[in-house]
Amino acid sequence: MSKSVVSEIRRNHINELLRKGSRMDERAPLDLREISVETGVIDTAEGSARVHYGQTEVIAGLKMAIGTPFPDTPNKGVLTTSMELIPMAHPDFESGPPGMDAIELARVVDRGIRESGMVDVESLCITPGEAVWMCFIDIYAINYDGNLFDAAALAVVAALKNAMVPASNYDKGEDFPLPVTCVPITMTAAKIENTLIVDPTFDEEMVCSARLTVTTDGNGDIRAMQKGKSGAFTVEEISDIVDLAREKGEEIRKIIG
Amino acid sequence: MSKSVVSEIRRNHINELLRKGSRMDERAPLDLREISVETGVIDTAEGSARVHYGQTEVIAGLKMAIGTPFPDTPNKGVLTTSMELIPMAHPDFESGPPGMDAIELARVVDRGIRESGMVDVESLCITPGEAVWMCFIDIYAINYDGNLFDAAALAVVAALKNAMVPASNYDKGEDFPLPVTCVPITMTAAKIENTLIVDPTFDEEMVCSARLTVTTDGNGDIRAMQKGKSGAFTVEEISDIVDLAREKGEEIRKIIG
Amino acid sequence: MSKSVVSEIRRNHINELLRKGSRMDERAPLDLREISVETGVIDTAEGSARVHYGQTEVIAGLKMAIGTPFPDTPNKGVLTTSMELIPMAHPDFESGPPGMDAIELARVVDRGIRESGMVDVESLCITPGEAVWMCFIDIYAINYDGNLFDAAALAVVAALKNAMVPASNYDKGEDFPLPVTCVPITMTAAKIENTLIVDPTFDEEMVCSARLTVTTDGNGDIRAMQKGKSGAFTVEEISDIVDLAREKGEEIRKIIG
Amino acid sequence: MDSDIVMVDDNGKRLDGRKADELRPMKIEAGVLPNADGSAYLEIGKNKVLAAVYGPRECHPRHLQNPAKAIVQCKYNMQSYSVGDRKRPGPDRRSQEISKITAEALEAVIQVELFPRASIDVYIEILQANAGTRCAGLTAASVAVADAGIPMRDMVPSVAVGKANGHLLLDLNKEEDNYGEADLPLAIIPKTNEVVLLQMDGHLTREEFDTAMKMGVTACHEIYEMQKDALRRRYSVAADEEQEVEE
Amino acid sequence: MDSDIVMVDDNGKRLDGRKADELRPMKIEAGVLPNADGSAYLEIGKNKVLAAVYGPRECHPRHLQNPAKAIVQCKYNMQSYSVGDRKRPGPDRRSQEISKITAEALEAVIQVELFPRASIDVYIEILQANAGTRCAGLTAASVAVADAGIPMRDMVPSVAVGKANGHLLLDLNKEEDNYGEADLPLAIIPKTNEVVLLQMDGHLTREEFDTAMKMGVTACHEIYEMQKDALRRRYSVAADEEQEVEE
Amino acid sequence: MDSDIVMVDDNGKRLDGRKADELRPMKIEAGVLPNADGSAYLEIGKNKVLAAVYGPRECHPRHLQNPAKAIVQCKYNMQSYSVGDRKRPGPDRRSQEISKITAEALEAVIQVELFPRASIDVYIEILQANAGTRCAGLTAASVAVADAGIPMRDMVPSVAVGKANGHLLLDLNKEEDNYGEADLPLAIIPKTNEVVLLQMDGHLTREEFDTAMKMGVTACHEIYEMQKDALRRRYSVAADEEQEVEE
Repeated sequence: MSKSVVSEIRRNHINELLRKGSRMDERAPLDLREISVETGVIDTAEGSARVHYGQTEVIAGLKMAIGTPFPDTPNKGVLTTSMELIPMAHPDFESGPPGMDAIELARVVDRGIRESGMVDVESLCITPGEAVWMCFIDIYAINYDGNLFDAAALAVVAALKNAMVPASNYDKGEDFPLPVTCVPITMTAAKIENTLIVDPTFDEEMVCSARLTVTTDGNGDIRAMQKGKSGAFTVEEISDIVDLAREKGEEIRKIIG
Repeated sequence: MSKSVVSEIRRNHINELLRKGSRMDERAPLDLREISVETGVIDTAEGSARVHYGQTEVIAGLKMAIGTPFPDTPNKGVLTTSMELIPMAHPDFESGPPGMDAIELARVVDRGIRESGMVDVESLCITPGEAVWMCFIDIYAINYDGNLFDAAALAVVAALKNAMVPASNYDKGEDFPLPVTCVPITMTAAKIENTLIVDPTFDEEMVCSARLTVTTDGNGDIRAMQKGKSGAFTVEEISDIVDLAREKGEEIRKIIG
Repeated sequence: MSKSVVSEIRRNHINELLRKGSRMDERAPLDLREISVETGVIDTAEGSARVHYGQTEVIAGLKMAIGTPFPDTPNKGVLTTSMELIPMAHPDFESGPPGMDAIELARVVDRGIRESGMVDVESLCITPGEAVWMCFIDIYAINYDGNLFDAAALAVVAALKNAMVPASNYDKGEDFPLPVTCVPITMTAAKIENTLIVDPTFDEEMVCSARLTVTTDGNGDIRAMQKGKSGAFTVEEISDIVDLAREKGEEIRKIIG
Repeated sequence: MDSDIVMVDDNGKRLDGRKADELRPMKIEAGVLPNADGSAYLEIGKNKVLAAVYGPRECHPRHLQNPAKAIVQCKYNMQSYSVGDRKRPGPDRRSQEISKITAEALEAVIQVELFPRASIDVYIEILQANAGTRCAGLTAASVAVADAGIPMRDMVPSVAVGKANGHLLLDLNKEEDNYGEADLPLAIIPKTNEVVLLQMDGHLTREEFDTAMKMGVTACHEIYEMQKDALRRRYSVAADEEQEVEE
Repeated sequence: MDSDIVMVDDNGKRLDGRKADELRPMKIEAGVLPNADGSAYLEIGKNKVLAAVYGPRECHPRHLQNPAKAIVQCKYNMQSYSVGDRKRPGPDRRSQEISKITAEALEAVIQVELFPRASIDVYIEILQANAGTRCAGLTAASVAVADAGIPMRDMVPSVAVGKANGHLLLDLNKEEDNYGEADLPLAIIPKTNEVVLLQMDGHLTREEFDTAMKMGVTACHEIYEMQKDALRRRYSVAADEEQEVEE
Repeated sequence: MDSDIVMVDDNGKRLDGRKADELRPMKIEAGVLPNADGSAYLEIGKNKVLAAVYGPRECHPRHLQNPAKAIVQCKYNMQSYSVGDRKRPGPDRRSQEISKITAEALEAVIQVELFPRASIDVYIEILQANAGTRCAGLTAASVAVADAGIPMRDMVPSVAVGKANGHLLLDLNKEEDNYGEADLPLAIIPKTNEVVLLQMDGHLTREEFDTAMKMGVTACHEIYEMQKDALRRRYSVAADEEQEVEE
């Protein structure tokens, strides 16, 4: 995510278009790209989804197993979220353990899920203090053209919504749907010169000065936020982005039903 | 294994000699170098052997301990094979965790032992599902002049054949010989221009286009194979190499008794 | 510790001063810098100390937890010592796992503590073979101006002397002072040209040819030694340094009471 | 090993209804990833595999550069959720071995001498695994290299022949593989029938080996047709798109 | 979560006697480490934090150099003994994320364009932790950068606003944090009130969010005064020392 | 510690029949590895040690190069099967410390100033361990450096003096070491009696220390004779081979 440099020509072009209220892919500043969500794409996963935001593609899969709970939460299942920026997805991505960008992505997606209480972790307890369901959420960037935050978060939400707990594999009765309580949606805005845009492409991410990711729940309440890059937002801009996140959250929530 | 470059002069010399049916060390194409096998060279190991193929020298040692079996094979002992290409053995070898070459070597040697059923792993079960003998086979390249596959495989076979299970150290009765059922022998051929040779030296490995390693058992049946390098073999060449492996296997099996 | 190069001018200056019996900070060759010791500086640690040797500053902290003893010492608590040369402390220090210098420092400090029997590890046994107190001693270099050996060792000794075992956190009765039996003190001498100095600064460490660290106990007996760098000591010089270590040990033992 | 399982029934049918020398249903699509220079998606039975190629591009790290030719680097990776028990991310010894032999097999057909000092980087991601992934990965990678427009002498179809309960069976699925007695993955250059990838483990007599090789080579030719077909479809789509642009 | 714990009593006092919008006692000292180009020591409540700055200096590894400006690199590190259960040395995912956003926040005010190709390295060590360490670290680092004489547009005070048992509370301590329902760390550029660091987790309504932002921005201005005061004291000491030398 | 074990019997004999100041049986062979520039094999008691030297050769990584002299790098490694419980491959803290002090001791005698920017790489492999391996490794490495023809001011013989049940004993074996109360490994430059390696742990009075040093220095001279003898045999063999070639 850090090696590419956008040429001055492209930077100027993006800036000029935006001053006229337009973008390279002809979207308005506050339009999302076309979003597609397919669930159940991986048979070997307990839940899975492939999500496109335009040309950005991610796959999220959930694997579950029985393990011991953390000592301080003996009656709660365990959630773990990993993000892999595999070199298949972009020429800048390199093999190796997750770098700072991947770690930040995983942690922000994780916070959206965890803080909204989307997964009812208490109902994933089998025997308090001894046996609980462990949920391993793995997200792979397949093709990266910006805004992995939103695509990853949506893929995880879709995968969880359609997941089955594999109880029968462990002689724990019949499989049952993963208990989910709400549908948190994540939206990212970026600031280019003094214009706010949503759902930035790769080129727009390279050019923008600051980024703000907001996760909202079905009530429009805020569940997670993350500001990124070395630019600054005014308090008003932040307020506007929160409103946008609530609005786009409603839109997207309809897509995944 | 990858840093050295053979000079054009040496390459041409090797090629010219082979066209006349000869090699730099005066062997015929299908002759092995002088092989020596010493067993019991390491007192601290449960079994050990030092093997020379000409100037290539390896030492293999077996250590055993009691551990828990894998869940899917509760009544079988566990075999693990590691190969270390220590920088003592060749100027190209570097310190650090095993690289691709060392991993391939260990896995191919391991397959020969494992797939031939040489070690009777079921008789290494102490209490099904709870306690079995773990066999750690460690191979060190001491001096590398080509054909580590065959030297390493032979060292392991010789070490296992002469190993004692240290039962008395664990209050499990008297020590007893490691139960072995057969003697798999591994032979590697290489292709230089259109000539097949066996037991390549370092220089020959650098020059050859393709390599084929074949492990056979006492019945002449095939137990493991591994083709290497970016050249190709015809199906007939492969067939010839299999015949050679069966033939050389018989020869070598006599050496180690 | 290895990247810096002292300029020839500075090297000559140090040498010339020493020939006249003086040093850059106006000490005599066998004088220590001003030493300060503050204990209890970290509330979250079971014991802690900040030590200055002139501008060299280190902090040592002890954390304790209940764990299983090593099989060969079933009735003894466990001591572990780590040293971190964090990049905050010196421009030559880099992020990452401990390098050779940090490992040597930790091991030499550890030997002084362990071999003197300072901590009565047998009284840290709770249930033989099952539960003992684990002592994690972590030392951080905060500002490095030479002689980390002595500063680190003194910080650890001071931290241990003032530590409380957190028994009540584990329902093991009331907290009690960590049982210590003696006060080992570590002194390092260095050889510059043919002069011995004690408590070298960073510049003096860069210039010296050899280093000798000696830990003595309250009886003046020797508990640990470590010679460093590629120069040599005569047997007489070593004998002189041992005497110095016993003498300075007495001095410093008074500081920490 | 439970020898009561019947691998081939009286009608010569396998557990999934196939004949002994029959491949699982297979589909290949070329050009599926916008960022990569070439890419392919492949399904064979319940395997799902993506392959992407970047290059020829500058070789990193530099000390790997070869002044006479491009180097071919491959990363074969099983995604965490692609198997029964979650796999921890990152390379293990198995995947490193597969990466190495896959790179070697591709290098056999890529005209590496045209691109001195360059690197051709091949990434194979196993999305869903059901036995035979290394062959599926190489088959897909081969199409991805072609899709990248990198000059090749031929493509490299790959398949495994197995032995289960005494039967030689083409392209084992996972259920059969659980009863496998031998596995022989191979890959060929179809134009010459030369072998560029070959491994074996298990137990084969001399005769079984010869038969297995024949089955494998024949099946590779079938796969080769599907590879070429995928590229043809890809080119015709690309040509259509180009035409649209021109219109 | 035990909702019987009273976070704010009838007199509007919190567990430690503070008001809802009151900071914990805080002190900052600049210039505490001889080797570093700039440094600061900060205590807020029971947090103890050291920050050091080296640079602008040559950037390693070289491939990170930016020909147009200095890069700002940060390592936030919790020392092993700084928390209840000993933390293993070395970076974990949390500390890597904090390092990243801290570096970004500092870069917003450092005049990086003055030092092309250079690196400005910021090290934050948490000696003792009691909730709010990322904000304390950034506040201290900001003073350390100024102490290093590196040109900045402004300093970056930082604080977190929390929610516990339904109350919005400034600068939660660890005891309150254990009952926390939301956490909103932020950092601003005081001269413009622009926000350079912002995170949130938990549950805030739209209205609570607005209130929390206001509380945070106001408190940042208080912290800003303490930052400036620390620098003033540092400069006067430095000036005194200089005078002494001259005398 | 079981103090009933008698370390030295009434006749002054140790468990293995040695006197207090007697070395274990020792043999050294130089020039045992064809690839290395120099090598040696050493047995002392039940220790088996190989040492190899490569260099002077180009120094990697480059940032370690010293423009004024060669650097000496050492890797001391215990092979997995060399000890009672299998040792996991790879360096641990103990082996890293030994590598460091071994390199320093060798650098004391190697004429490093003759080879600016170069590296002299010393590899010590412990095939079989029975107490005293660091000294055995340094003794062997010293012969290997000489065998490589690298100019040295002298060789570096090394041995440890121990204390067990109150007795100062030269060159403890493993059985004795299990009852050890102190260990004092040292290495000297025989021509000057200067000490280039010295470590101690345990408990020694001032007087015991002096005695132990004397025992160690004396024994180093014995070992020095064996080192020289190994090189003499090596040169005579090499000379014979040369003669044969000439004939």
